Amino acid sequence: MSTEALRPSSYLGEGAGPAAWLLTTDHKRVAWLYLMSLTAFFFLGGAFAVLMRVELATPAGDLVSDDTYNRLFSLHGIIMVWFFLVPSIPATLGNFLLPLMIGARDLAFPRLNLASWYVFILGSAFALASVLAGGVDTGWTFYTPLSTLYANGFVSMAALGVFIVGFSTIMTGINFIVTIHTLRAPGLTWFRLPIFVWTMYATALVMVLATPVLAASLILIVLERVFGIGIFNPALGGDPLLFQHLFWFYSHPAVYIMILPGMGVVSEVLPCFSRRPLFGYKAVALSSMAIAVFGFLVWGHHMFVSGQSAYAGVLFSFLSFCVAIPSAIKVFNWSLTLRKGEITFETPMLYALFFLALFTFGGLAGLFLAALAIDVHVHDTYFVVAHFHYIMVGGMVTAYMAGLHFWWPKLTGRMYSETWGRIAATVTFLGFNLTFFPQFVLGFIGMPRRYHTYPPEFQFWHVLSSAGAVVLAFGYLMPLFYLGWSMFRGPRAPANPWGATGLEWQTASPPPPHNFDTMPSVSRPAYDYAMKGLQHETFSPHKDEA
Amino acid sequence: MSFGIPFTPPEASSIAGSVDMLFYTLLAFTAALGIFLASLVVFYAIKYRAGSKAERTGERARSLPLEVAWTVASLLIAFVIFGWGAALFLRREHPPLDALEIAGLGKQWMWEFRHPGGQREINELHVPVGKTVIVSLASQDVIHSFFVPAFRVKQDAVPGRTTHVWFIADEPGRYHLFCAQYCGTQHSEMGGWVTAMPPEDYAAWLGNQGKGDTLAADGEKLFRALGCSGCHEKSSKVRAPDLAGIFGRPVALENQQTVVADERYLRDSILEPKKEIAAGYDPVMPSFDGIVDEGEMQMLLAYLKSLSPRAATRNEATQ
Amino acid sequence: MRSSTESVAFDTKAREKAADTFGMWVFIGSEAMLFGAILLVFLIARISYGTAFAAASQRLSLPLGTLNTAVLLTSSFAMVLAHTFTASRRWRPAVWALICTSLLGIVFLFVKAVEYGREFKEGLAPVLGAPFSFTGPDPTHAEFFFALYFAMTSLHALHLICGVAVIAGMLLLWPGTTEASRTHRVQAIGLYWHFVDIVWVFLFPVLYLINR
Amino acid sequence: MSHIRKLIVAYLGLLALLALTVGSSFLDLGGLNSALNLAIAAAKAAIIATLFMHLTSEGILPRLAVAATGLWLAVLFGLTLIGQ
Repeated sequence: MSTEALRPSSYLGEGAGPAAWLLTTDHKRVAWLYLMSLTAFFFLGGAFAVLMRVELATPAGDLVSDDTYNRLFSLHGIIMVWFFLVPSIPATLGNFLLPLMIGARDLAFPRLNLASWYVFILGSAFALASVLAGGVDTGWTFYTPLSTLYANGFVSMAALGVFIVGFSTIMTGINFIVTIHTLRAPGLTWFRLPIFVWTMYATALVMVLATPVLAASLILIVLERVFGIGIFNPALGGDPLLFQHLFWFYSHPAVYIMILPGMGVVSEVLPCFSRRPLFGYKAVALSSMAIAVFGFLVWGHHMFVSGQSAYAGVLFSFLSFCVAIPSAIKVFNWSLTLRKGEITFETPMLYALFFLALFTFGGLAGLFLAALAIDVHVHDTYFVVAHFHYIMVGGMVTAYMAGLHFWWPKLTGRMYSETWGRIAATVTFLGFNLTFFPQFVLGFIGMPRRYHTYPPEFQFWHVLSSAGAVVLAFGYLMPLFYLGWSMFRGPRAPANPWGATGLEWQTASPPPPHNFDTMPSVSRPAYDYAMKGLQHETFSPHKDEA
Repeated sequence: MSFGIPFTPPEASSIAGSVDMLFYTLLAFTAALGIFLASLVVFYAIKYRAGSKAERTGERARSLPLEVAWTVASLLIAFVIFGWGAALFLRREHPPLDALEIAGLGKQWMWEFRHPGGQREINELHVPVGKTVIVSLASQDVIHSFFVPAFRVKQDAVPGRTTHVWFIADEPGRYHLFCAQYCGTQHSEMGGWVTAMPPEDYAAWLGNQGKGDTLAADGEKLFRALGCSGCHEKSSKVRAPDLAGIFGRPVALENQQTVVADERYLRDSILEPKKEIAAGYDPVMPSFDGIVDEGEMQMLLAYLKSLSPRAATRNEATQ
Repeated sequence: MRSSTESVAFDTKAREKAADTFGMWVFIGSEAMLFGAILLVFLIARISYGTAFAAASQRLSLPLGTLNTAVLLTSSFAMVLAHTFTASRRWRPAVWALICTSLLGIVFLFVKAVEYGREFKEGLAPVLGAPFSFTGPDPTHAEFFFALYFAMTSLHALHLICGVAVIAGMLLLWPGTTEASRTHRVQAIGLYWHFVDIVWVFLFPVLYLINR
Repeated sequence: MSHIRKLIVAYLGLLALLALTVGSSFLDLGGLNSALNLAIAAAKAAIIATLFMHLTSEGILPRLAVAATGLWLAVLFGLTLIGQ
């Protein structure tokens, strides 16, 4: 269908100029708008993290003051969670791929999609303004009454920024849910959908139903700070723990907003480079939905030592163990997908395998935290920090990198340097483990989190972690350069460089403005790699350059 | 062997060993599972690399028995870990009888402790080895968290309520005391040391702290100074409930309900007297919200508890 | 063929309409979670401080509250008439029904403003630094009630203001729009309007009718 | 026209329920007052949703959205109240 000679005009070629980009309703261009903004936030949040790690190389607080340190970790959390992790895969790869994967011309509400980016930018403006004005020192969790009565940073401004960004999340969620329900190509039944689409659906569900609760609690915080009404203030009859309930009702499911899309990416990449159908497709699809639903039942495990009733603690612990099951199912299925495959190790596959390792490791650490008696000891320590980063950075960001490399030819129509890609993936993996593995030990031996200074006997592990952070920073900076370079100088990519199944690979790279020259219809299951009749265009950069 | 690098926290309380037992068991299990999965993936990755001569016939993309098997196995293992962890956790609810009760108050950014004899310390806590110590926690401002890694205990101190944590130190020594819940600028400075000492040394230490009044005695003084005694004494003209033996006793309320007069009830009755009115009394008591701070609240509670000698050592609501 | 639909994504009008309706319902679900969370806060406070809340609730104006509920129910009725008329392409009555809807919305906001004014004057508004004076058994928690009352009703009023603004905008653009897009928009704003009405249907008994 | 008649009946029903809920609040039914008020509010919401918002006649999707929201609200209320 799409031969090199008859390359159709691509979405990238349609109108250059800022207006053509800033007023676009093409989901592929909106994805780029998000990609640019999120990359900026990722490196901003990363810079805060590196500063923190440098400070922690010595026990004394000698690089920055305690106030500055508190602002660094608060802003690192706020920016990474709401301005990078939550939108990351959905707003970039999801936006770009969802219509392509289901054979649609665009999302159901293209203008809403563009509007969501502007709302995102508005929210970022508030967040950045609060950074420039002097920052926030509440931690990303905004716990009351610290955030309402005692914190002296620009809490309201930052909370408002998060509140507004929440709307952009909800808009994206609505758009995805409606699109998946109403715009699937003829023959594309639910159980023929790629897992990436399933995870987008599960993510969107959480976005739509959890984010408003965060919005409500942030409204109440701002009202309390500005108007002095005392909903969380014990002196006025309020309850500080109520805030924690509302906050975690959102924020625990929010970690599934962050990890589910990563699981979706890996479910695409592993079958492709193993040349095998995904093992246990239905189990993986349904476990995504199970995670989305059960994810809402476990928020109380953040409050085991908060003073909530012990029996609520037992219940929440029980439910937390239940939510571990669907994740375990996924890991087993991913591992078995490799069996009897024809495995190759391109960059996306390396990242996907690293994801598998890090996610499994982080998930197993979660068992310690769900077990009540152990959680009492490691709660609010570096153990939690390590667990969270294994899932969020080791899992989610690694999957994001896998997806970015996997679909980069589709996004740009260019190939990146495979050598540099593999080097960066390996450096990231090593740097990551060096940074965060020592934090498990630190947590176990009793190092509380959010500490500006610490007892000297903990220093050994802190030094390892800080050294790792520097390596990790290089691992993340490398793609910025070689991917950036490939955008303009990389060899042209064919429509399907990896020989992958999936509708997105059946249109040109980059795709034409409305995605498909002829609207596709589907008659086969997803990951139909066993079928040898598939039209593969094997890619060899050297042939193409010549 | 460890070159001064710590790999494990000291085990210095009666529960530390059992918590560590669960921890190391779980560690062994997760390490085994992790290594198994990693080896499996590496094995597949090598065996089925593109171009290898491995046998690839008979491939299947799903197996219902396998899915069911590992789902059920995961569930069973999860339930075992859950049950074990929960059983240890629930011991927090039931401190042994005959405990030494120390009042702990968190404020930005220090821990203040008062021993039953009135001895006061800041960021230091001396406790006897081998005796149950209950620290009743309150907070003056934001949420803090009492954390002694060597004892494997942690409990948030939440403004507006009293929480409890108990432990039995079983190894003399000096152990870190931290605030684990982020509480503002000097969060990382908020903490100090718990010193566990043999009972005789503890008694000697208490003796050297100078003779302050006991916490209950301070509470009694406050009880008079605030004018509480004006109404609550038997000779008073105003009809107010008699508080002798009140702690731990059921109280009939005007709305036909009955509550046990625990710390929560006493605290609320002082700060929000109109909330739960004892049956048969007029709601005439003024609120002491804003008049009594958290430290004074602890004194008053200690005094009121001392009026019920039998119940005072029993801790009915460790949450 | 594509011109019959608003968005490039759809090829038939029927599918697009179904998608629009569904999208609106998902949005309503999201909004319901927002109000639900705040109602939960209220519920927990109400359980803890029942007497104070009942006493504070007595100070709200039941006649004005009842009137406003009736006004909002009537506006919903007008809205559904507008929807019925657009569906049968009777444009003139549809416009009148829409005008009625938004005017009733404005009446509601006006009555609400009168209530707010009354409460400010009586010192029942613990917001914007206004003095709070309440002579009852438990003024602290009565203040808590009023704080929640103002938070909830003003959030609801904000939603209503958005609704009125959207209807007004739609009426301004009315002459230049295609019949298909009119049906679309009346349908969408209708769903939103009814939802805001439903929120009030719950707020009214929860706030005004505690143990009268 | 019968459609409009149905709407008018629904509207009058809503006003009647309003009168009922206000009226009942003057009777002392103990704890039943709140329950009755909430039941009436739910009835009103049901009338608005089915007859004004066509919840039941627009296919399965709107009902799916409402069911999901109901489930999640139940989780939010249920588990938070347990934790109290």
